[in-house]
Amino acid sequence: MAGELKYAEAIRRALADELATDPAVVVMGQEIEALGGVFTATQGLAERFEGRVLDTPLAESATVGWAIGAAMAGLRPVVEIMFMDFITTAMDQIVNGAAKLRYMSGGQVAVPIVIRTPSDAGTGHGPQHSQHLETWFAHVPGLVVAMPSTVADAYWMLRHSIQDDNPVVFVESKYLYFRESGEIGATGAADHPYAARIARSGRSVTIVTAGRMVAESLAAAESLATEGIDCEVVDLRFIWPYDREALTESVERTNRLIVVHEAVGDFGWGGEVCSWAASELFYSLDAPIRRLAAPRAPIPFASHLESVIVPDRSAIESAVRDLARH
Amino acid sequence: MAGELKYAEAIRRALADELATDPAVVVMGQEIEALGGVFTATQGLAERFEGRVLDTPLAESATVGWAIGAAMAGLRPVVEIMFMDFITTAMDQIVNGAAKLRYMSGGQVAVPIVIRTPSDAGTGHGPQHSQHLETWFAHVPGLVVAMPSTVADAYWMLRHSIQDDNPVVFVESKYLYFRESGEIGATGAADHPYAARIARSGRSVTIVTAGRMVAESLAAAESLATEGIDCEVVDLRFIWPYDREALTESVERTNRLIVVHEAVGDFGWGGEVCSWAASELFYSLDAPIRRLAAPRAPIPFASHLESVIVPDRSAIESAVRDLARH
Amino acid sequence: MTNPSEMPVGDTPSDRLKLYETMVRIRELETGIESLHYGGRMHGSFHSSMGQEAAAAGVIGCLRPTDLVTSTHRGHGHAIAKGMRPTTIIAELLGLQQGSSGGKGGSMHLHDVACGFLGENAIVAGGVPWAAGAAWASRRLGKDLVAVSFVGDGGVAQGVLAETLRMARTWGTPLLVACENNHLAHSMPVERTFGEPGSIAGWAAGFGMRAEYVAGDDVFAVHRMAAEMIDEVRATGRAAFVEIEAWRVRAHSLNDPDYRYLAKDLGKSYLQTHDPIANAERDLPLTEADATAIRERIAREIAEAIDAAFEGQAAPVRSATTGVYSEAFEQEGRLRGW
Amino acid sequence: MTNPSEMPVGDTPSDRLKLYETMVRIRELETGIESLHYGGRMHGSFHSSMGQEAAAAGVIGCLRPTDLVTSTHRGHGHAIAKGMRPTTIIAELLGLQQGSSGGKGGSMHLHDVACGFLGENAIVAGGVPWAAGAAWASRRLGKDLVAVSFVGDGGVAQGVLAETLRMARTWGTPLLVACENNHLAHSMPVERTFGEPGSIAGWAAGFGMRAEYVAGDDVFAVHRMAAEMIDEVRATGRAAFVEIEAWRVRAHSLNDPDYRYLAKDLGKSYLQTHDPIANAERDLPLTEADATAIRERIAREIAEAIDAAFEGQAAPVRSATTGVYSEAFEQEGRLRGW
Ligand SMILES: Cc1ncc(C[n+]2csc(CCOP(=O)(O)OP(=O)(O)O)c2C)c(N)n1
Ligand SMILES: Cc1ncc(C[n+]2csc(CCOP(=O)(O)OP(=O)(O)O)c2C)c(N)n1
Ligand SMILES: [Mg+2]
Ligand SMILES: [Mg+2]
Repeated sequence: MAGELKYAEAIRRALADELATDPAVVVMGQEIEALGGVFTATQGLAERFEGRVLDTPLAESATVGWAIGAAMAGLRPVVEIMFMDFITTAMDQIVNGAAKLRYMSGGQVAVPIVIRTPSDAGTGHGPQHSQHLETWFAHVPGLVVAMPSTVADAYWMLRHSIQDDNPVVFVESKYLYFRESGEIGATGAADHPYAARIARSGRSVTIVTAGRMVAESLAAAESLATEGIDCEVVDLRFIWPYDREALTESVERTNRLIVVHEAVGDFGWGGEVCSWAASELFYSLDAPIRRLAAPRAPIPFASHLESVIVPDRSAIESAVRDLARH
Repeated sequence: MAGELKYAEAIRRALADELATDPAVVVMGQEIEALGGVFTATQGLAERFEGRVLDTPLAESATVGWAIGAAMAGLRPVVEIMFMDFITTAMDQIVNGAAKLRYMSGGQVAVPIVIRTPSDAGTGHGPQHSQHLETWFAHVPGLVVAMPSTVADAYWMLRHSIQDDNPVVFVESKYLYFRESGEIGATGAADHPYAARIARSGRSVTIVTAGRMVAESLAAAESLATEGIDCEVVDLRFIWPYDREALTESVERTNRLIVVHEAVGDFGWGGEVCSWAASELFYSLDAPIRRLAAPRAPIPFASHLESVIVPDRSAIESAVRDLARH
Repeated sequence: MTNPSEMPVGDTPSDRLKLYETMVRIRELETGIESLHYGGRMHGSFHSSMGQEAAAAGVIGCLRPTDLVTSTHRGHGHAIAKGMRPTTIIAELLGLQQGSSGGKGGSMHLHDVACGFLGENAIVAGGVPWAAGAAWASRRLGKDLVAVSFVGDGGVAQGVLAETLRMARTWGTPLLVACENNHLAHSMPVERTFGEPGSIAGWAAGFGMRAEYVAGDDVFAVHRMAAEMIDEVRATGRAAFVEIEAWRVRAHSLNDPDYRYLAKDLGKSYLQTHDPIANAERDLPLTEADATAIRERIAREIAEAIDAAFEGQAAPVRSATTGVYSEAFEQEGRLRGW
Repeated sequence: MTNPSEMPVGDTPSDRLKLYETMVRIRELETGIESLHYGGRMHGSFHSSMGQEAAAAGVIGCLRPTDLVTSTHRGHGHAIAKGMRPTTIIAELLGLQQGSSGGKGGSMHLHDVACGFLGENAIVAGGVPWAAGAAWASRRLGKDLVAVSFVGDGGVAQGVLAETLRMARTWGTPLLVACENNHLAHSMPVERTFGEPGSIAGWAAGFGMRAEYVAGDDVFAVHRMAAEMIDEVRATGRAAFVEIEAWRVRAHSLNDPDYRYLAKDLGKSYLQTHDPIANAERDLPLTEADATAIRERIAREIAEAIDAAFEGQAAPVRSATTGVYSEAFEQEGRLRGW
């Protein structure tokens, strides 16, 4: 189809459109200029936007700090961290700098930066190239955490994040870069920028998820539908802020909640959603809340081991079946 | 009393006793040798254990990496990170190194290191010297996360952690260093090393907490007792692994659960405990689970603002009162 | 066209006097803060730059108001030199609404963007890439400005500093890193980590940038060196590094037991021989009467600033949980229950 | 007393032959891995060290079996040179139980502690402090060993490297950092970040340690330089740094579209003139017949190793979630429901 793009292309298109629209936007990172991004997200942009899509030395911490300074001076830098695991080398600048500067300067300083970074297992990259760490950032006051699951969201959420006056950690799905395609459509979220998306309406069980797990959940939902279990799939889109109105509305209808994510379950963001719901939606719940997420292990290299770790449609199906039976 | 020590002294005693017992133990960090630690935790140790308590340059990342290498070669390094916020500069080594090495080497490499670091607000140190980040580490497979609340635990848990064959992030309470005193006693945890401690037995409500918030919770419990609300205070001691047996036992008796911590509530470890309980103890609960924790903000400098952020006994009292009323 | 009031100080007698006055202002402010602490009227940590005033006054004295500065945990002197008002500083340290950050930041988080003081950073060396990025961005936005980033000798060990120098070399940015080698990183003697004074500059030169050493007890020497380097940085858009040697005269922070690692009167004896303020009085030269008059005027100024700060109101309690995100975002959140 | 089998190779003809054979073994292993990938029999990323074999063979050839090595994402050559068995490597890359990490690590996480290969690290420069700390600790434990840490030119920009060199200078540790300057950090030309070959060594010298440059197309030159430096490191317990220049001949990783930033035949033409293997054949000298015989023998060896690896079993599924913590800890956890 003419209008169809891959997820990676949607990211590129969003960058291009922001670069074209706002002269304050610059893109910084490793392998983004000469190579065009290891996942092609910046391919062709350096040529098209001369001097605004720039290779950095191999120095994540200075790069993020530099972007913070550039933001202070009026730019809107977008930083690419090549794999989410590498963001560990820049945590100080993100957490003690970007996240706290507005507050600790009493509002004098704003840091409108976006840190794009891909996560996901499933690509054979091994234990230091696959970790999901979005929960960390959602725990840090001052940050926004985005995690798009579709081509349209990859595009619109990135555009929105670049224009957001707050620092955004933008978690892309490397699994979906070349697997997910779709149209960008005419606009972003229906209601407000941080609104969740009802990826599938249903009456039996609410599945709350984000990123790559949305597609897995939808596939599970289709197959469960043949058994008479009618799932509602809520794509959170933003891990912080997350859309409590949408969750309330959904759970009040289905009375059953399961959260599915690829990050490790223990102390993962599912815990936040579940415990918020256990507190605020307690009387709407007919069954214990369930979480389905990665077990407590790094991501192994071998693909048959990797697939033990990452929740998939069949794991979702059996968890939901279990929950529906309650 | 003769046997009484301060919390900071208990840490020092534990270091001294491990240094005396195990020649493989070394202590590394900033200001720990010549100065004896900014919180006196290593005072006198450099003189007593020559060449084994060592000042590093101002380089947290290399220091943790160096400790990892030293552990690979047979030592048991204890690293001090002066304030927990600074641990952000060493995240790669902790998360991609210490936590993953055993797994990604197929068991060839063990990394028995302890990273001691103080957290807590309440001391006027401001937004970059007060953040609680233990949830991050609890989310990372491969790490153990300790958070002692008493003098006895500061001592026994540190000794245990140094002998633990796994990397331990050991979160000390800088608020309690010179405020909390007590005796070390003859032994550590009753049951097993990671067991929770019932700091107070009660029948109406289970308060699950750790670190500095244990004392606040106990104070709240005393005052609530006069109103006929009989709180059980469970001191988790370890954020990971946390003692699910003790929680089950307690909540099955009280049927009411509140988690209290000083870390930011959103995506904090309370979410894990609550959502685990909402899933596993659902039918034992007579009321929605509550969390009481810091709001979504950095720690401000001014003490009257700081005290808005940190939960205190009166906040705990009203939250528990509310819960008991359900 | 540069507005005359935008001109940095040069080498005229009145310019030289201005450098002297800045140093006195810093000294008075910091001793004032100490008194407030000792009098139990202030809380929190405080890191005095006593003895190092020539670095702040000398380097920042070369800057235009539009130029930018980032600082460290020991940044009151830099703030003053860049034009921050003493009252605002004191009010911040008192946790008042009138403080530069409304009481949220405290002593290690002074910011005054209006006068180009981008701010302190309590994370050692963490502010260096901010300055680099801000200078680079400003240049792209057509502003002819430079940035100075202060860092301590201890901070030179931090990886982010090396990364920033590398990136500055690769990308180019009108940045001067001003390293105040005060012989100590808390209790760590600089010799142990870096070697003799000048070695830090030697190391920085290895990045392929101009790097100089200057003694920090002579504000005019510091000023001359910095002026020349800043001119070059401004003209070429390329980064440079200056190591300024001094001694930390006070304990690391207010209540640090420095007797554990330092001879107690080391600081005092340094001031007797190397006090940049006394040296400037000699070199200007100033008569004792003139010097006394200036010092008393500035002391009064600071005393008034302190009094004015005490007039302020406690920061409102609700400010503790607001201003974390942009106003629009927080409004949306209130509406939607985040 | 050093056991003769513990002696590193020296400069006898048979020693020199050994260096040559190591290079051939690395080349054969890596081209074997490429074939497996192209044949669809292997998955995951793979970073070839083709053209850089002299660094691995020359430096590690100076080491004793008890000496230690840490490596990068491009570490198959280092692993082979340190004595790791090709079968174990291939099995790891196939995700098999017999792999060095039981299939959990893959190409960027080879470890063989028994032969002193502490491991690769896929985080650029992240392994350097491991080597520094391991060498330091071993020295304290009375072992007369040294450690070598490999790092790429790109990795020199990482803060942790600078921090480690600083700490090595301050604490002392018998460490040699061997920087393979292969002219590229993925697509970033070394000139842009560092300058001409030799500049990296120049920068490292600024830390106050011995730092040398050597061309990486002559394994004997690399070996002579490394042997001298390692002797000194071993004798003094002080760290040193060597920059070894070569070219990356293959794409950054197996499926990298390097034509986007590189003339397609640059690698090939480098090999025509600078191939360390061809150079060694000329310098040894070896007759063509002898060289062919050696290459064929080693090719057979590798082919057999590959066949042997394919005999292995898939890592058991339960291993995906075990071995995260110590055995005792995991047992306790199973008991108590963590
Ligand atoms: C990353 C980090 N590590 C440690 C500290 C604690 N700390 C604060 S100041 C200081 C010493 C700094 O020495 P130097 O850079 O020489 O500055 P000076 O205090 O001498 O002005 C240390 C270790 C910190 N603030 N940040
Ligand atoms: C901290 C970190 N940042 C980025 C990467 C991605 N990455 C892997 S290899 C590489 C280039 C490394 O260049 P160099 O150090 O010269 O080694 P070479 O690949 O040339 O052997 C990059 C950017 C990484 N692995 N780790
Ligand atoms: Mg200093
Ligand atoms: Mg390279």
